[in-house]
Amino acid sequence: MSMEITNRFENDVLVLGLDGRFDAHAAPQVEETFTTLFSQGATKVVVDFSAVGYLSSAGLRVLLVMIRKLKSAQGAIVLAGLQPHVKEVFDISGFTDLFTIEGSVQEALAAI
Amino acid sequence: MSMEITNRFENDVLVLGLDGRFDAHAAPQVEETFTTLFSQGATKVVVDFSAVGYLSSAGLRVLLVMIRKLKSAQGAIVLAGLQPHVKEVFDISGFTDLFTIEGSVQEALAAI
Amino acid sequence: MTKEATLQLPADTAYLKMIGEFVSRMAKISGFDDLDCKRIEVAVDEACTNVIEHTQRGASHDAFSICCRAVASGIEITISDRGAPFDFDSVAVPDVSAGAEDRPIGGLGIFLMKKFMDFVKYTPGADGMRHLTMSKNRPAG
Amino acid sequence: MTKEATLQLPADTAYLKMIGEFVSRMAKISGFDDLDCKRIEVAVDEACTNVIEHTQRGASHDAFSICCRAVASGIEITISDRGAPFDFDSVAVPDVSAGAEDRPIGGLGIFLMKKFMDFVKYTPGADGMRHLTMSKNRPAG
Ligand SMILES: Nc1ncnc2c1ncn2[C@@H]1O[C@H](COP(=O)(O)OP(=O)(O)O)[C@@H](O)[C@H]1O
Ligand SMILES: Nc1ncnc2c1ncn2[C@@H]1O[C@H](COP(=O)(O)OP(=O)(O)O)[C@@H](O)[C@H]1O
Repeated sequence: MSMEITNRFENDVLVLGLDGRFDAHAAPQVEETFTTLFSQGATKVVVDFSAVGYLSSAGLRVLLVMIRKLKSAQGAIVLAGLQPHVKEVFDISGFTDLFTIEGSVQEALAAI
Repeated sequence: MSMEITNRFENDVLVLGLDGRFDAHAAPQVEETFTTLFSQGATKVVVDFSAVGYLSSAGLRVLLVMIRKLKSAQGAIVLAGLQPHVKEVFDISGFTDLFTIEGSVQEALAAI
Repeated sequence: MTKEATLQLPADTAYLKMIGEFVSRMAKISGFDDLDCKRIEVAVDEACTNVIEHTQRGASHDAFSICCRAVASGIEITISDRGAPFDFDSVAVPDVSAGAEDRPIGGLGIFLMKKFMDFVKYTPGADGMRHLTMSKNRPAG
Repeated sequence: MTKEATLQLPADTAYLKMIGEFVSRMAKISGFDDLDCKRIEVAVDEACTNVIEHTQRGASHDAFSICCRAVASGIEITISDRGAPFDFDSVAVPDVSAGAEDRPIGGLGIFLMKKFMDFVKYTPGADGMRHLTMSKNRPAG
Protein backbone atom coordinates (compact mmCIF):
# COMPACT_ATOMS: atom_id res chain seq x y z
CA MET A 1 0.00 0.00 0.00
CA SER A 2 1.15 3.52 -0.69
CA MET A 3 0.15 4.88 2.71
CA GLU A 4 0.22 3.75 6.34
CA ILE A 5 -2.72 5.02 8.38
CA THR A 6 -2.73 4.98 12.18
CA ASN A 7 -5.40 6.21 14.57
CA ARG A 8 -5.53 6.91 18.29
CA PHE A 9 -7.68 8.99 20.62
CA GLU A 10 -6.47 11.82 22.85
CA ASN A 11 -9.52 12.17 25.13
CA ASP A 12 -12.33 12.71 22.61
CA VAL A 13 -10.08 13.80 19.75
CA LEU A 14 -9.28 11.31 16.98
CA VAL A 15 -5.66 11.67 15.81
CA LEU A 16 -5.29 10.26 12.30
CA GLY A 17 -1.64 9.69 11.36
CA LEU A 18 -0.83 9.50 7.64
CA ASP A 19 2.52 8.21 6.38
CA GLY A 20 3.36 8.13 2.67
CA ARG A 21 1.92 9.43 -0.58
CA PHE A 22 -1.59 10.90 -0.33
CA ASP A 23 -2.61 10.14 -3.93
CA ALA A 24 -5.59 8.51 -5.70
CA HIS A 25 -4.39 5.10 -4.54
CA ALA A 26 -4.30 6.07 -0.86
CA ALA A 27 -7.39 8.31 -0.91
CA PRO A 28 -10.03 5.54 -0.69
CA GLN A 29 -8.18 3.98 2.28
CA VAL A 30 -8.09 7.29 4.16
CA GLU A 31 -11.73 8.00 3.39
CA GLU A 32 -12.76 4.54 4.55
CA THR A 33 -10.81 4.78 7.81
CA PHE A 34 -12.33 8.18 8.53
CA THR A 35 -15.87 7.12 7.61
CA THR A 36 -15.72 4.12 9.93
CA LEU A 37 -14.46 6.13 12.89
CA PHE A 38 -16.88 8.99 12.16
CA SER A 39 -19.80 6.57 12.14
CA GLN A 40 -18.58 5.36 15.55
CA GLY A 41 -18.90 8.92 16.88
CA ALA A 42 -15.57 10.65 16.25
CA THR A 43 -16.39 14.30 15.46
CA LYS A 44 -13.15 16.03 16.46
CA VAL A 45 -10.25 15.07 14.23
CA VAL A 46 -6.59 16.04 14.08
CA VAL A 47 -4.79 14.84 10.93
CA ASP A 48 -1.03 14.45 11.31
CA PHE A 49 0.52 15.28 7.91
CA SER A 50 4.14 15.34 9.08
CA ALA A 51 4.98 12.07 7.26
CA VAL A 52 3.07 12.93 4.08
CA GLY A 53 5.72 13.77 1.48
CA TYR A 54 3.35 13.98 -1.47
CA LEU A 55 -0.21 15.23 -2.05
CA SER A 56 -2.36 15.26 -5.19
CA SER A 57 -5.92 16.52 -5.69
CA ALA A 58 -7.27 13.07 -4.78
CA GLY A 59 -6.12 13.81 -1.23
CA LEU A 60 -7.77 17.23 -1.26
CA ARG A 61 -11.00 15.55 -2.34
CA VAL A 62 -11.01 13.33 0.77
CA LEU A 63 -10.23 16.27 3.05
CA LEU A 64 -13.21 18.15 1.63
CA VAL A 65 -15.47 15.16 2.27
CA MET A 66 -14.17 15.00 5.84
CA ILE A 67 -14.61 18.70 6.70
CA ARG A 68 -18.16 18.69 5.35
CA LYS A 69 -19.20 15.65 7.38
CA LEU A 70 -17.54 16.98 10.53
CA LYS A 71 -19.10 20.45 10.18
CA SER A 72 -22.54 18.96 9.63
CA ALA A 73 -22.04 17.03 12.89
CA GLN A 74 -20.92 20.18 14.80
CA GLY A 75 -17.42 18.69 14.88
CA ALA A 76 -14.04 20.11 13.95
CA ILE A 77 -10.90 19.22 12.02
CA VAL A 78 -7.37 20.57 12.43
CA LEU A 79 -4.39 19.64 10.27
CA ALA A 80 -0.81 19.45 11.56
CA GLY A 81 2.71 19.36 10.15
CA LEU A 82 2.28 20.15 6.44
CA GLN A 83 5.54 19.86 4.49
CA PRO A 84 6.35 22.72 2.04
CA HIS A 85 5.21 20.82 -1.06
CA VAL A 86 1.93 19.83 0.59
CA LYS A 87 1.42 23.40 1.82
CA GLU A 88 1.91 24.68 -1.73
CA VAL A 89 -0.82 22.38 -3.08
CA PHE A 90 -3.11 23.66 -0.30
CA ASP A 91 -2.28 27.30 -1.09
CA ILE A 92 -2.87 26.99 -4.83
CA SER A 93 -6.17 25.17 -4.34
CA GLY A 94 -7.48 27.62 -1.74
CA PHE A 95 -7.52 24.90 0.93
CA THR A 96 -5.36 26.92 3.31
CA ASP A 97 -8.42 29.14 3.94
CA LEU A 98 -10.76 26.21 4.54
CA PHE A 99 -8.75 24.48 7.27
CA THR A 100 -7.15 25.31 10.60
CA ILE A 101 -3.50 24.35 10.12
CA GLU A 102 -1.00 23.99 12.97
CA GLY A 103 2.71 23.15 13.09
CA SER A 104 2.47 20.08 15.31
CA VAL A 105 -0.09 17.57 16.60
CA GLN A 106 0.44 19.09 20.08
CA GLU A 107 -0.54 22.53 18.81
CA ALA A 108 -3.44 21.05 16.85
CA LEU A 109 -4.78 19.33 19.98
CA ALA A 110 -4.57 22.64 21.85
CA ALA A 111 -6.38 24.47 19.03
CA ILE A 112 -9.26 22.07 18.44
CA MET B 1 24.86 11.78 -9.22
CA SER B 2 23.91 8.44 -7.77
CA MET B 3 26.53 8.50 -5.03
CA GLU B 4 28.06 11.03 -2.63
CA ILE B 5 31.72 10.37 -1.86
CA THR B 6 33.51 11.97 1.08
CA ASN B 7 37.10 11.54 2.21
CA ARG B 8 39.04 12.41 5.35
CA PHE B 9 42.22 11.25 7.03
CA GLU B 10 42.50 9.74 10.51
CA ASN B 11 46.27 10.03 11.02
CA ASP B 12 47.63 8.21 7.96
CA VAL B 13 44.42 6.28 7.20
CA LEU B 14 42.16 7.49 4.39
CA VAL B 15 38.48 7.08 5.31
CA LEU B 16 36.36 6.95 2.16
CA GLY B 17 32.65 7.50 2.89
CA LEU B 18 30.18 6.23 0.28
CA ASP B 19 26.54 7.25 0.32
CA GLY B 20 24.05 5.89 -2.23
CA ARG B 21 23.93 3.21 -4.91
CA PHE B 22 27.27 1.60 -5.74
CA ASP B 23 26.40 0.70 -9.36
CA ALA B 24 28.01 1.12 -12.79
CA HIS B 25 27.13 4.82 -12.73
CA ALA B 26 28.89 5.46 -9.40
CA ALA B 27 31.82 3.07 -9.98
CA PRO B 28 33.95 5.38 -12.16
CA GLN B 29 33.54 8.20 -9.62
CA VAL B 30 34.69 6.00 -6.75
CA GLU B 31 37.62 4.64 -8.75
CA GLU B 32 38.70 8.14 -9.75
CA THR B 33 38.52 9.47 -6.19
CA PHE B 34 40.55 6.52 -4.94
CA THR B 35 43.12 6.72 -7.75
CA THR B 36 43.77 10.41 -7.10
CA LEU B 37 44.25 9.93 -3.35
CA PHE B 38 46.34 6.78 -3.90
CA SER B 39 48.64 8.65 -6.27
CA GLN B 40 49.03 11.27 -3.53
CA GLY B 41 50.30 8.56 -1.19
CA ALA B 42 47.26 7.09 0.59
CA THR B 43 48.01 3.39 1.12
CA LYS B 44 45.82 2.58 4.11
CA VAL B 45 42.12 2.86 3.33
CA VAL B 46 38.94 2.32 5.33
CA VAL B 47 35.76 2.31 3.20
CA ASP B 48 32.59 3.24 5.10
CA PHE B 49 29.73 1.26 3.50
CA SER B 50 27.10 2.08 6.13
CA ALA B 51 25.18 4.38 3.75
CA VAL B 52 25.46 2.09 0.72
CA GLY B 53 22.01 0.54 0.25
CA TYR B 54 22.73 -1.11 -3.06
CA LEU B 55 25.71 -2.87 -4.66
CA SER B 56 26.13 -4.43 -8.11
CA SER B 57 29.16 -6.15 -9.65
CA ALA B 58 30.40 -2.80 -10.99
CA GLY B 59 31.13 -1.90 -7.36
CA LEU B 60 32.94 -5.19 -6.76
CA ARG B 61 35.09 -4.46 -9.79
CA VAL B 62 36.32 -1.18 -8.28
CA LEU B 63 37.00 -2.82 -4.91
CA LEU B 64 39.16 -5.43 -6.64
CA VAL B 65 41.13 -2.69 -8.42
CA MET B 66 41.62 -0.96 -5.07
CA ILE B 67 42.80 -3.98 -3.10
CA ARG B 68 45.30 -4.91 -5.82
CA LYS B 69 46.84 -1.45 -5.96
CA LEU B 70 47.00 -1.18 -2.19
CA LYS B 71 48.56 -4.63 -1.75
CA SER B 72 51.19 -3.90 -4.41
CA ALA B 73 52.07 -0.76 -2.41
CA GLN B 74 52.31 -2.71 0.89
CA GLY B 75 49.13 -0.94 1.97
CA ALA B 76 45.85 -2.23 3.41
CA ILE B 77 42.09 -1.88 3.00
CA VAL B 78 39.33 -2.54 5.54
CA LEU B 79 35.60 -2.26 4.85
CA ALA B 80 33.05 -1.17 7.45
CA GLY B 81 29.27 -1.28 7.96
CA LEU B 82 28.02 -3.56 5.18
CA GLN B 83 24.22 -3.74 5.04
CA PRO B 84 22.67 -7.25 4.68
CA HIS B 85 22.00 -6.93 0.93
CA VAL B 86 25.56 -5.71 0.30
CA LYS B 87 26.94 -8.49 2.49
CA GLU B 88 25.00 -11.05 0.45
CA VAL B 89 26.53 -9.82 -2.81
CA PHE B 90 29.97 -10.09 -1.18
CA ASP B 91 29.26 -13.62 0.08
CA ILE B 92 28.00 -14.94 -3.25
CA SER B 93 30.92 -13.45 -5.16
CA GLY B 94 33.55 -14.75 -2.73
CA PHE B 95 34.54 -11.20 -1.77
CA THR B 96 33.97 -11.82 1.93
CA ASP B 97 37.18 -13.90 1.91
CA LEU B 98 39.21 -11.25 0.09
CA PHE B 99 38.55 -8.35 2.46
CA THR B 100 38.77 -7.57 6.16
CA ILE B 101 35.25 -6.50 7.09
CA GLU B 102 34.34 -4.72 10.33
CA GLY B 103 31.07 -3.50 11.81
CA SER B 104 31.99 0.16 12.17
CA VAL B 105 34.59 2.68 10.97
CA GLN B 106 35.89 2.78 14.55
CA GLU B 107 36.54 -0.95 14.52
CA ALA B 108 38.00 -0.74 11.02
CA LEU B 109 40.46 1.96 12.14
CA ALA B 110 41.49 -0.25 15.06
CA ALA B 111 41.94 -3.25 12.74
CA ILE B 112 43.96 -1.65 9.96
CA MET C 1 21.74 11.09 -27.53
CA THR C 2 18.09 11.92 -26.96
CA LYS C 3 17.27 11.82 -23.28
CA GLU C 4 13.89 10.24 -23.74
CA ALA C 5 12.27 7.51 -21.68
CA THR C 6 8.83 5.92 -21.92
CA LEU C 7 6.89 4.01 -19.30
CA GLN C 8 3.96 1.87 -20.43
CA LEU C 9 1.75 0.42 -17.71
CA PRO C 10 -1.75 -0.68 -16.67
CA ALA C 11 -4.38 1.98 -15.89
CA ASP C 12 -4.52 1.23 -12.16
CA THR C 13 -3.84 3.52 -9.19
CA ALA C 14 -1.50 0.85 -7.76
CA TYR C 15 1.09 2.13 -10.28
CA LEU C 16 0.88 5.84 -9.34
CA LYS C 17 3.89 5.59 -7.04
CA MET C 18 5.95 4.02 -9.83
CA ILE C 19 4.83 6.81 -12.16
CA GLY C 20 5.89 9.36 -9.55
CA GLU C 21 9.34 7.82 -9.20
CA PHE C 22 9.77 7.66 -12.97
CA VAL C 23 8.66 11.24 -13.61
CA SER C 24 10.57 12.83 -10.76
CA ARG C 25 13.74 10.98 -11.83
CA MET C 26 13.31 12.29 -15.40
CA ALA C 27 12.65 15.80 -14.02
CA LYS C 28 15.88 15.54 -12.03
CA ILE C 29 17.79 14.37 -15.11
CA SER C 30 16.29 17.40 -16.90
CA GLY C 31 17.90 19.67 -14.31
CA PHE C 32 14.99 20.64 -12.04
CA ASP C 33 15.37 21.13 -8.28
CA ASP C 34 13.50 18.98 -5.75
CA LEU C 35 10.46 21.25 -5.39
CA ASP C 36 10.01 21.53 -9.17
CA CYS C 37 10.38 17.74 -9.44
CA LYS C 38 7.42 17.37 -7.05
CA ARG C 39 5.38 19.90 -9.06
CA ILE C 40 6.03 18.00 -12.28
CA GLU C 41 5.21 14.76 -10.45
CA VAL C 42 1.83 16.18 -9.35
CA ALA C 43 0.96 17.42 -12.85
CA VAL C 44 1.63 14.00 -14.39
CA ASP C 45 -0.05 12.17 -11.49
CA GLU C 46 -3.22 14.24 -12.04
CA ALA C 47 -3.22 13.45 -15.76
CA CYS C 48 -2.66 9.73 -15.12
CA THR C 49 -5.31 9.63 -12.39
CA ASN C 50 -7.75 11.10 -14.92
CA VAL C 51 -6.81 8.43 -17.48
CA ILE C 52 -7.37 5.75 -14.83
CA GLU C 53 -10.59 7.13 -13.36
CA HIS C 54 -12.41 8.80 -16.26
CA THR C 55 -11.92 6.18 -18.93
CA GLN C 56 -14.99 4.10 -19.68
CA ARG C 57 -15.09 1.22 -17.25
CA GLY C 58 -14.64 -1.52 -19.83
CA ALA C 59 -11.42 -0.17 -21.26
CA SER C 60 -10.15 1.27 -18.00
CA HIS C 61 -7.43 -1.26 -17.42
CA ASP C 62 -5.87 -0.82 -20.82
CA ALA C 63 -2.20 0.04 -20.83
CA PHE C 64 -1.31 3.67 -21.32
CA SER C 65 2.07 5.37 -21.65
CA ILE C 66 4.06 8.31 -20.36
CA CYS C 67 6.92 9.64 -22.44
CA CYS C 68 9.39 12.11 -20.88
CA ARG C 69 12.01 14.01 -22.87
CA ALA C 70 14.78 16.06 -21.27
CA VAL C 71 15.19 18.99 -23.68
CA ALA C 72 17.45 22.05 -23.65
CA SER C 73 14.74 24.23 -22.09
CA GLY C 74 13.51 21.72 -19.50
CA ILE C 75 11.14 18.77 -19.85
CA GLU C 76 8.41 17.68 -22.28
CA ILE C 77 5.93 14.98 -21.31
CA THR C 78 3.26 13.18 -23.33
CA ILE C 79 0.62 10.93 -21.76
CA SER C 80 -1.14 8.72 -24.30
CA ASP C 81 -4.12 6.40 -23.88
CA ARG C 82 -7.04 4.88 -25.78
CA GLY C 83 -9.93 6.54 -23.93
CA ALA C 84 -12.83 8.27 -25.68
CA PRO C 85 -12.14 11.88 -26.76
CA PHE C 86 -13.46 14.59 -24.41
CA ASP C 87 -13.61 18.36 -24.48
CA PHE C 88 -10.52 19.26 -22.47
CA ASP C 89 -10.64 22.99 -23.14
CA SER C 90 -14.18 23.49 -21.92
CA VAL C 91 -13.56 21.97 -18.46
CA ALA C 92 -14.55 24.75 -16.03
CA VAL C 93 -11.84 26.50 -13.99
CA PRO C 94 -12.59 25.85 -10.31
CA ASP C 95 -13.36 28.74 -7.93
CA VAL C 96 -10.56 28.33 -5.40
CA SER C 97 -11.98 31.04 -3.13
CA ALA C 98 -15.26 29.18 -2.56
CA GLY C 99 -16.06 27.87 0.93
CA ALA C 100 -16.10 24.19 1.89
CA GLU C 101 -19.89 23.93 1.36
CA ASP C 102 -19.93 25.71 -1.99
CA ARG C 103 -17.20 23.80 -3.81
CA PRO C 104 -17.74 20.75 -5.91
CA ILE C 105 -15.93 17.64 -4.71
CA GLY C 106 -13.03 17.30 -7.17
CA GLY C 107 -12.35 19.33 -10.27
CA LEU C 108 -8.86 20.46 -9.20
CA GLY C 109 -6.73 18.08 -11.26
CA ILE C 110 -6.48 19.95 -14.56
CA PHE C 111 -6.19 23.21 -12.64
CA LEU C 112 -3.11 21.92 -10.75
CA MET C 113 -1.59 20.59 -14.00
CA LYS C 114 -1.82 24.03 -15.55
CA LYS C 115 -0.48 25.75 -12.43
CA PHE C 116 2.56 23.51 -12.15
CA MET C 117 3.47 23.30 -15.86
CA ASP C 118 4.14 26.07 -18.38
CA PHE C 119 2.20 24.43 -21.18
CA VAL C 120 -0.60 21.82 -21.27
CA LYS C 121 -2.34 20.69 -24.45
CA TYR C 122 -4.81 17.92 -25.26
CA THR C 123 -4.92 16.35 -28.73
CA PRO C 124 -7.10 13.42 -29.72
CA GLY C 125 -4.99 11.61 -32.31
CA ALA C 126 -6.08 10.33 -35.70
CA ASP C 127 -4.73 6.98 -34.45
CA GLY C 128 -7.52 6.54 -31.89
CA MET C 129 -5.15 7.67 -29.14
CA ARG C 130 -5.58 10.68 -26.87
CA HIS C 131 -2.40 12.62 -26.11
CA LEU C 132 -1.94 15.07 -23.28
CA THR C 133 1.26 17.04 -23.83
CA MET C 134 2.81 19.20 -21.15
CA SER C 135 6.11 20.98 -20.71
CA LYS C 136 7.97 23.02 -18.15
CA ASN C 137 10.97 25.30 -18.57
CA ARG C 138 13.86 25.33 -16.16
CA PRO C 139 14.08 28.59 -14.23
CA ALA C 140 16.60 30.92 -15.87
CA GLY C 141 20.09 31.28 -14.35
CA MET D 1 -5.91 -7.17 -16.11
CA THR D 2 -2.35 -8.10 -16.99
CA LYS D 3 0.10 -6.62 -14.53
CA GLU D 4 2.69 -5.75 -17.12
CA ALA D 5 4.77 -2.60 -17.38
CA THR D 6 7.51 -1.63 -19.83
CA LEU D 7 10.23 0.96 -19.48
CA GLN D 8 12.05 2.12 -22.60
CA LEU D 9 15.09 4.31 -22.10
CA PRO D 10 18.54 5.37 -23.36
CA ALA D 11 21.50 3.00 -22.90
CA ASP D 12 23.29 5.18 -20.36
CA THR D 13 24.31 4.40 -16.78
CA ALA D 14 22.65 7.67 -15.65
CA TYR D 15 19.35 5.74 -15.89
CA LEU D 16 20.36 2.75 -13.72
CA LYS D 17 18.76 4.27 -10.62
CA MET D 18 15.48 4.75 -12.51
CA ILE D 19 15.67 1.15 -13.69
CA GLY D 20 16.24 0.03 -10.10
CA GLU D 21 13.20 1.95 -8.85
CA PHE D 22 11.05 0.57 -11.67
CA VAL D 23 12.11 -3.04 -11.22
CA SER D 24 11.93 -3.09 -7.43
CA ARG D 25 8.45 -1.52 -7.57
CA MET D 26 7.30 -4.23 -10.01
CA ALA D 27 8.89 -6.90 -7.80
CA LYS D 28 6.97 -5.50 -4.85
CA ILE D 29 3.71 -5.49 -6.85
CA SER D 30 4.53 -9.13 -7.69
CA GLY D 31 4.56 -9.95 -3.99
CA PHE D 32 8.29 -10.23 -3.15
CA ASP D 33 9.77 -9.06 0.15
CA ASP D 34 12.35 -6.28 0.37
CA LEU D 35 15.44 -8.52 0.18
CA ASP D 36 14.09 -10.38 -2.88
CA CYS D 37 13.23 -7.02 -4.49
CA LYS D 38 16.92 -6.03 -4.14
CA ARG D 39 18.02 -9.37 -5.60
CA ILE D 40 15.76 -8.91 -8.62
CA GLU D 41 16.98 -5.31 -8.91
CA VAL D 42 20.61 -6.50 -9.03
CA ALA D 43 19.87 -9.16 -11.68
CA VAL D 44 18.20 -6.62 -13.97
CA ASP D 45 20.84 -3.97 -13.24
CA GLU D 46 23.58 -6.42 -14.29
CA ALA D 47 21.75 -7.22 -17.53
CA CYS D 48 21.17 -3.53 -18.31
CA THR D 49 24.77 -2.60 -17.43
CA ASN D 50 25.89 -5.23 -19.96
CA VAL D 51 23.59 -3.76 -22.61
CA ILE D 52 25.01 -0.31 -21.91
CA GLU D 53 28.68 -1.30 -21.69
CA HIS D 54 29.11 -4.18 -24.11
CA THR D 55 27.18 -2.84 -27.06
CA GLN D 56 29.33 -1.60 -29.93
CA ARG D 57 30.23 1.99 -29.23
CA GLY D 58 28.40 3.45 -32.20
CA ALA D 59 25.04 2.00 -31.28
CA SER D 60 25.57 2.18 -27.55
CA HIS D 61 23.16 4.99 -26.85
CA ASP D 62 20.24 3.36 -28.60
CA ALA D 63 17.10 2.97 -26.56
CA PHE D 64 16.45 -0.43 -25.03
CA SER D 65 13.53 -1.74 -23.01
CA ILE D 66 12.69 -3.66 -19.86
CA CYS D 67 9.35 -5.42 -19.60
CA CYS D 68 8.17 -6.73 -16.21
CA ARG D 69 5.15 -9.00 -15.76
CA ALA D 70 3.68 -9.88 -12.38
CA VAL D 71 2.51 -13.48 -12.86
CA ALA D 72 0.87 -15.99 -10.53
CA SER D 73 4.20 -17.62 -9.66
CA GLY D 74 6.23 -14.42 -9.27
CA ILE D 75 7.83 -12.16 -11.85
CA GLU D 76 8.96 -12.46 -15.48
CA ILE D 77 11.31 -9.89 -16.99
CA THR D 78 12.52 -9.37 -20.56
CA ILE D 79 15.33 -6.97 -21.48
CA SER D 80 15.46 -6.21 -25.21
CA ASP D 81 18.03 -4.26 -27.21
CA ARG D 82 19.56 -3.98 -30.69
CA GLY D 83 23.14 -5.03 -29.89
CA ALA D 84 25.06 -7.62 -31.89
CA PRO D 85 24.33 -11.25 -30.94
CA PHE D 86 26.86 -12.89 -28.60
CA ASP D 87 27.35 -16.35 -27.17
CA PHE D 88 25.68 -16.01 -23.80
CA ASP D 89 25.86 -19.67 -22.85
CA SER D 90 29.60 -20.00 -23.33
CA VAL D 91 30.49 -17.16 -20.96
CA ALA D 92 32.78 -18.76 -18.36
CA VAL D 93 31.54 -19.25 -14.80
CA PRO D 94 33.85 -17.22 -12.53
CA ASP D 95 35.93 -18.95 -9.84
CA VAL D 96 34.61 -17.23 -6.72
CA SER D 97 37.20 -18.91 -4.51
CA ALA D 98 40.15 -17.31 -6.35
CA GLY D 99 42.36 -14.81 -4.53
CA ALA D 100 42.46 -11.08 -5.31
CA GLU D 101 45.50 -11.48 -7.59
CA ASP D 102 44.16 -14.47 -9.51
CA ARG D 103 40.72 -13.20 -10.44
CA PRO D 104 39.89 -11.34 -13.59
CA ILE D 105 38.55 -7.84 -13.07
CA GLY D 106 34.81 -8.21 -13.80
CA GLY D 107 32.97 -11.26 -15.06
CA LEU D 108 30.53 -11.47 -12.14
CA GLY D 109 27.43 -9.92 -13.74
CA ILE D 110 25.88 -12.95 -15.45
CA PHE D 111 26.86 -15.09 -12.44
CA LEU D 112 24.91 -12.80 -10.08
CA MET D 113 21.91 -12.77 -12.45
CA LYS D 114 21.76 -16.56 -12.35
CA LYS D 115 22.23 -16.68 -8.57
CA PHE D 116 19.45 -14.20 -7.88
CA MET D 117 16.90 -15.44 -10.43
CA ASP D 118 15.43 -18.92 -10.96
CA PHE D 119 15.65 -18.79 -14.74
CA VAL D 120 17.79 -16.76 -17.19
CA LYS D 121 17.72 -17.23 -20.95
CA TYR D 122 19.21 -15.32 -23.87
CA THR D 123 17.54 -15.36 -27.31
CA PRO D 124 18.70 -13.35 -30.30
CA GLY D 125 15.44 -12.53 -32.10
CA ALA D 126 14.71 -12.89 -35.80
CA ASP D 127 13.71 -9.22 -35.58
CA GLY D 128 17.31 -8.05 -35.00
CA MET D 129 16.62 -7.66 -31.29
CA ARG D 130 18.37 -9.50 -28.47
CA HIS D 131 16.14 -10.62 -25.61
CA LEU D 132 17.32 -11.63 -22.16
CA THR D 133 14.45 -13.29 -20.29
CA MET D 134 14.58 -13.99 -16.57
CA SER D 135 12.07 -15.05 -13.95
CA LYS D 136 11.86 -15.64 -10.24
CA ASN D 137 9.26 -17.56 -8.24
CA ARG D 138 7.87 -16.26 -4.98
CA PRO D 139 8.95 -18.39 -2.02
CA ALA D 140 6.19 -20.88 -1.15
CA GLY D 141 3.89 -20.16 1.78
N1 LIG E 1 -8.81 11.70 -19.28
C1 LIG E 1 -10.10 12.09 -19.16
N2 LIG E 1 -11.10 11.44 -19.81
C2 LIG E 1 -12.38 11.85 -19.72
N3 LIG E 1 -12.77 12.89 -18.97
C3 LIG E 1 -11.83 13.58 -18.30
C4 LIG E 1 -10.47 13.23 -18.36
N4 LIG E 1 -9.76 14.10 -17.61
C5 LIG E 1 -10.65 14.95 -17.10
N5 LIG E 1 -11.91 14.66 -17.50
C6 LIG E 1 -13.14 15.40 -17.16
O1 LIG E 1 -12.76 16.69 -16.66
C7 LIG E 1 -13.22 16.86 -15.32
C8 LIG E 1 -12.22 17.67 -14.51
O2 LIG E 1 -11.03 16.93 -14.34
P1 LIG E 1 -10.04 17.29 -13.16
O3 LIG E 1 -9.79 18.76 -13.18
O4 LIG E 1 -8.83 16.43 -13.28
O5 LIG E 1 -10.80 16.96 -11.80
P2 LIG E 1 -11.44 15.59 -11.29
O6 LIG E 1 -10.87 14.50 -12.10
O7 LIG E 1 -11.03 15.52 -9.86
O8 LIG E 1 -12.91 15.74 -11.43
C9 LIG E 1 -13.45 15.45 -14.79
O9 LIG E 1 -14.38 15.42 -13.76
C10 LIG E 1 -13.91 14.72 -16.05
O10 LIG E 1 -15.29 14.93 -16.25
N1 LIG F 1 24.84 -7.67 -23.61
C1 LIG F 1 26.07 -8.13 -23.96
N2 LIG F 1 26.57 -7.93 -25.21
C2 LIG F 1 27.78 -8.38 -25.55
N3 LIG F 1 28.59 -9.09 -24.73
C3 LIG F 1 28.16 -9.32 -23.48
C4 LIG F 1 26.87 -8.86 -23.03
N4 LIG F 1 26.71 -9.27 -21.75
C5 LIG F 1 27.82 -9.93 -21.42
N5 LIG F 1 28.70 -9.97 -22.45
C6 LIG F 1 30.03 -10.63 -22.44
O1 LIG F 1 30.07 -11.56 -21.35
C7 LIG F 1 31.11 -11.21 -20.42
C8 LIG F 1 30.68 -11.51 -18.99
O2 LIG F 1 29.65 -10.62 -18.61
P1 LIG F 1 29.35 -10.36 -17.08
O3 LIG F 1 29.30 -11.67 -16.37
O4 LIG F 1 28.14 -9.51 -16.97
O5 LIG F 1 30.63 -9.59 -16.50
P2 LIG F 1 31.28 -8.21 -16.96
O6 LIG F 1 30.26 -7.49 -17.78
O7 LIG F 1 31.58 -7.53 -15.67
O8 LIG F 1 32.51 -8.56 -17.71
C9 LIG F 1 31.41 -9.75 -20.70
O9 LIG F 1 32.73 -9.39 -20.34
C10 LIG F 1 31.16 -9.66 -22.20
O10 LIG F 1 32.28 -10.08 -22.90
